[in-house]
Amino acid sequence: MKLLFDSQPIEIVPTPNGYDVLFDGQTHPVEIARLDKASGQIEFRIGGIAQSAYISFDGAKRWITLNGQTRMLTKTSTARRGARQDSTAGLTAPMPGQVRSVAVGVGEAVKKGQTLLTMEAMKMEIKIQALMDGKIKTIFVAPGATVEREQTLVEMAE
Amino acid sequence: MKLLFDSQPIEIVPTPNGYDVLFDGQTHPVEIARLDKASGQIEFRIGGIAQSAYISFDGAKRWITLNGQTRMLTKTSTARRGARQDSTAGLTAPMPGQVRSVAVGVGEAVKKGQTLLTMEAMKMEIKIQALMDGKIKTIFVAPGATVEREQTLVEMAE
Amino acid sequence: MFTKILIANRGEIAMRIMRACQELGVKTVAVYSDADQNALHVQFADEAVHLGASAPKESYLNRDKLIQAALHSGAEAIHPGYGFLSENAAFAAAVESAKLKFIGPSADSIRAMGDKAESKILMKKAGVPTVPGFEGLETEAEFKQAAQEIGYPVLIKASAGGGGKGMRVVSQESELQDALELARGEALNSFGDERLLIEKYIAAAHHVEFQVFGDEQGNLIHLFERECSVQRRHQKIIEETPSPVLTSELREQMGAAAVQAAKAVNYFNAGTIEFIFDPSSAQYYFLEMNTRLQVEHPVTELVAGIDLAQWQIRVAAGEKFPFQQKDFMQRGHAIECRVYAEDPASGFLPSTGKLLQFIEPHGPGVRVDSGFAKGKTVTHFYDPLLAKLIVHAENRETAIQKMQNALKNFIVHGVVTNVDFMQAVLAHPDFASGQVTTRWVETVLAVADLAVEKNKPTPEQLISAALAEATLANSSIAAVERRNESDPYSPWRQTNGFRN
Amino acid sequence: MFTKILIANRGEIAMRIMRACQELGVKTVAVYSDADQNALHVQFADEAVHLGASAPKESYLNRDKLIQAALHSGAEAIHPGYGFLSENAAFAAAVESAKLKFIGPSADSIRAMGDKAESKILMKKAGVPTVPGFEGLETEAEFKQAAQEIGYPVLIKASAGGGGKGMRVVSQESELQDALELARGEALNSFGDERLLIEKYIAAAHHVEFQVFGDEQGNLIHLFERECSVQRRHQKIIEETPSPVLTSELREQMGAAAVQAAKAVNYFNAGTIEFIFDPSSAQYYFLEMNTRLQVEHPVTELVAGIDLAQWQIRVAAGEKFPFQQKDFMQRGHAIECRVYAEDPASGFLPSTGKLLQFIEPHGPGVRVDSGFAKGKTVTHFYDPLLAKLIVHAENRETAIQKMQNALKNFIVHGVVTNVDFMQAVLAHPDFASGQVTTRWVETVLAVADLAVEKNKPTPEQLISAALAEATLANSSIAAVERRNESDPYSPWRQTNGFRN
Repeated sequence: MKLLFDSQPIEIVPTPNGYDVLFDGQTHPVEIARLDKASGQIEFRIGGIAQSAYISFDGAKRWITLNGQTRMLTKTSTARRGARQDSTAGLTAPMPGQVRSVAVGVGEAVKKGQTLLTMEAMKMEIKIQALMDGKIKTIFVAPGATVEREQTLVEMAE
Repeated sequence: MKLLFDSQPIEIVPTPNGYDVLFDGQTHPVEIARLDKASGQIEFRIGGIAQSAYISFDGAKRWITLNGQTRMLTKTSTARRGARQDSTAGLTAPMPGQVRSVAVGVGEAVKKGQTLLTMEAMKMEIKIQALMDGKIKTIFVAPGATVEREQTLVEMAE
Repeated sequence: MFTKILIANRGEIAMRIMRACQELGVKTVAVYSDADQNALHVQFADEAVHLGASAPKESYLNRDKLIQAALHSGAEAIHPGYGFLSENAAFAAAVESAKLKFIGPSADSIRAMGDKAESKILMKKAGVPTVPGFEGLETEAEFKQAAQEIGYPVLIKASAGGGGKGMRVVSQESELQDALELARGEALNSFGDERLLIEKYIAAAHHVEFQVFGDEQGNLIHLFERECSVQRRHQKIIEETPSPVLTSELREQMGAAAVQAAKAVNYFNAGTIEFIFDPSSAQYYFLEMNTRLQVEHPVTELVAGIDLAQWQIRVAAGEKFPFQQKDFMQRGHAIECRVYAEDPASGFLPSTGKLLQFIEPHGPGVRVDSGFAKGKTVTHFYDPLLAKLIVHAENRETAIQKMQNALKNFIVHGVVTNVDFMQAVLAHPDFASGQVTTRWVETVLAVADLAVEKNKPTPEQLISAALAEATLANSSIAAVERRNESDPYSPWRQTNGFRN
Repeated sequence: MFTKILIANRGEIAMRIMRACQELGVKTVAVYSDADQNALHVQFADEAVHLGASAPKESYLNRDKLIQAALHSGAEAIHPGYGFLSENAAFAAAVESAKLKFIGPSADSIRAMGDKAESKILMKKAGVPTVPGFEGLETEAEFKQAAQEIGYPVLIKASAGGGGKGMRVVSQESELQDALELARGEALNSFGDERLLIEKYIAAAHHVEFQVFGDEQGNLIHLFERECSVQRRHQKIIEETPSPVLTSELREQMGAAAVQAAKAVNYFNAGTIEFIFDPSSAQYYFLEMNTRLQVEHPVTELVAGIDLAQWQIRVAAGEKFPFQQKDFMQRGHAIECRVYAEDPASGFLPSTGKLLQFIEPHGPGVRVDSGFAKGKTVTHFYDPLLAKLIVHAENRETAIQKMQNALKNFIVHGVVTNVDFMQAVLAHPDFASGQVTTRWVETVLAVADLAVEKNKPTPEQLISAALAEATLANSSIAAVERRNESDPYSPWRQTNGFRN
């Protein structure tokens, strides 16, 4: 079984005692001690050392808590790699919230760093600023609008 | 839907607002406020008064906690009613445990109240005593035997 | 005692107050917005009233709806919790006008402490130390003279201000003119009021606050301090008591000043006097009063041995507070960590989503005041506080150990939390030595490093992810969870037939 | 400090000790029998060693297996918990012989306090009050004279005895001869030793015990009393501190006597001196010493403000106990309820089965020390303690309220518990007035009434059952639960294929 987590290729192969997990040219033999599907808890041993992990599934995301540290890994398929757009022209909401005010109009020329609109979420004000000098091409939202995370708010042109 | 709990006949009929529950010649209209299948919790209203019950299923048994009081009800089918044997000749284990000693032999004459054998469970000693004067007909267990709840231990004859 | 109370709040504080009510045999009425229809506090209450849309002004900030809900449900009193309308004098007055009891201080006390400039003048009169400075100045020359008198660095801030707006630190005279102009402009823009005040700037300050508590018969005492210097964006993250920077002499002085301050506004019920404490000079200055129960009240409860939420209700019901100052002493050490749904590595940006996992730590000396549970959703409408984790131990060192272990056992999936960040704070030598000031998180703690450290997954994390894929993925977990979900409005009827 | 400890116990006390270890940064080794392979303490530990069959003598009472497990796993010390081998001097000695540390007192201290008659003589010598009486008598005439001297009623009991065997209450001289004969016969049968002792019979006694704690350098103090008079079959059900029957003078006297008693056997680590207290005369008498941590230690922890389990480990590791008697005071009131799997309506018969529901109460001042969870099985092999529910509040009245509310929120299905029974005790006027003696449950509390009251289900209970049938029955609950069950030995491999 070949996997890709946060761009890290991993292979996992069943063995008589558990699994071999392969990455970075290394093979890690793993023994499973206990598996609790209800809580997503896996107890296992790597090289004789006991480990206990809690894992939750969230689409392609994996939430993992191990030794009291939590981190999120994203499972990607090789096909979809590199598809992410890194354009500075489209400005997206960094989190869900409400648009409080829009400071610019369509066609207006703006400077890099200029505040284009403000959002509010969880009692916090967030400024959406231009990532480059340019012109406002489209504004997708109006004050009071509720937006989702990564929803495009404003599009700019050079 | 007709039910029998601890020999109490009950009927439950769906209504537009919830259910009518009928017993003892009375109709109780019930509204369901919330149902949590994972925890077996039912929040409902009888005559406008809010109630919250936790219910677990255990074969024919129902464990019910309501207002902090827990009780067990047994669901019976009309067919099986009255089938319970109330003989004083068969002596059963009141709980699971281990037989510690057997004080009588087959054929022996015993008096009502005489200790026939002792059991042990959870650090406690339990005496199994004759419920009538009579003779020991069969002894089903030996010292050291593990027995289940309601397993027959000794049978007597008059 | 009341027979029924409405709790005009949500989340952990609503739960906290309802538990106190349960123990007092008082029925509870919860209120909720659209977003909270499935929330824990709604399920816990004896009854619940829907207020309206998710936006606070349609629900938890809507005075009329709250008072109507109380009257309609037959509640005799309203507990405001903290935040929302808890420090709104007009709300307190409206509650009393509706012949309901407001569980808190009088509307007059709230009003007196509500305005920063006014309350500062009031405190000066009452002999409570305030930050050296001047109000009511106008010309640049006046400010220049005042600054010289106070000594640089000075702080210029808007009289009507709050939230850091119209605030400028001035380190030398040459910067003063520009600073005044900028501050005036911001003050006018933000508050429609260009008045400024000038005061001494305390660079490395601690936030030390004192709990006060009094009844309506005039008995008021303090319940010692809380050290709340671990902050980000002026919001507290970790609080503790006793403060590692106070001597017992200072504690006594500041406690007396807190009582004096509260008595100056005829205060009753629970309140907090916040001080700025300058460790270099051992000087303390009144900052403001919070006229309600604080988020961090549990550390005081544990170290002073009192149930503040219960006593709030008792004294509001007219009971006398039976204790004197001498009845209290601090025992052991308590720390609170606020578990927020936010990402420290991305500038503490709030994180929202469904809680896929929510396992609270347990054990002697560990208390969790939580407003969430597995399966609940964290929305962007309200503040990001998921739960408060509070520990109590014999001394500061063992309390830190206990907190570190408890944080390790607090497992939240589905939203990013600050749990690992708080571990980094607790493990820092500055925290161990009690030297954390209010600007420490921003200036000292290497948040950036935390982010970098997380970039590369550890081998164990990768292995766990791979094992999960092999053993848990595509298994019954997802399906089971969907089936276990309860729908509060149209439950079983669509899916279950009857067997006759 | 140790790096790894083996916990030679199970259930809640194993969990309690392992939590203490976690906070101290000490690794834990659990041990388990067949019946406990899936138990909570096995899952919680860093590693776990299987001992053998379910019968205690094959597992938790098997000295050799325990010591081997410790040596094999690299543990440096063994914590015995309570019960099992905790008061076995030979085990303590064997542990030390294996170059492991026994976390408890010395084998000599255990031995000295292990024999009832011998320890009574020892205590008399040390000047600790014991129940007036005589040992070593033989003829009926001697007993008759002794009884006259003591005054009727008197108690005759087996010197080697325990558990009520060979014990007879004699109210007048005419009954003495028969009683002696019967007691001698029982003593001989039960212990192979017909020696009897005679002492004053205290009819309405309280069980009041004192916690002592000391380090191996000779510093030993007491940590006040626990009132443990609510008992059934000589087993404690509800404990509290402070005792409602002690004055502060008595507390000081008895505390000093407890320290004296412990010092007479060069005691260190945690121990308890049990006293019989006669409220009619305000006299107290040494009953016995428990040379280990008690089940009811949490109430002391809460009211004295100390973590006894942690300190047990610390002093065993050689640390000095840094506190003096004057450092401690009692603050507030704590009550413990032992949640047993037993049916009070059927003479407290143990109840076994799978826990279909197990919801612990939460909230400020509520502590649950639990050894079980939903889905776990209660077997007949070990004692029926499921969990201890402990509350701490400002005074006895609020502590009772808090406990009543917490019990209401403790939901256990699958086995019958004594939760409702304890509610009846807490609600009884005798409990409120602190007049419960050790024989109160058997003689005063109308257990029969409790049973009768339960015979007829309430309308609400019947309605709940009917609703459950209509909404929950035949639903996914049963199926889901089966699927969620984890099998620790052959987990996913039979059922899950691989997707490549």
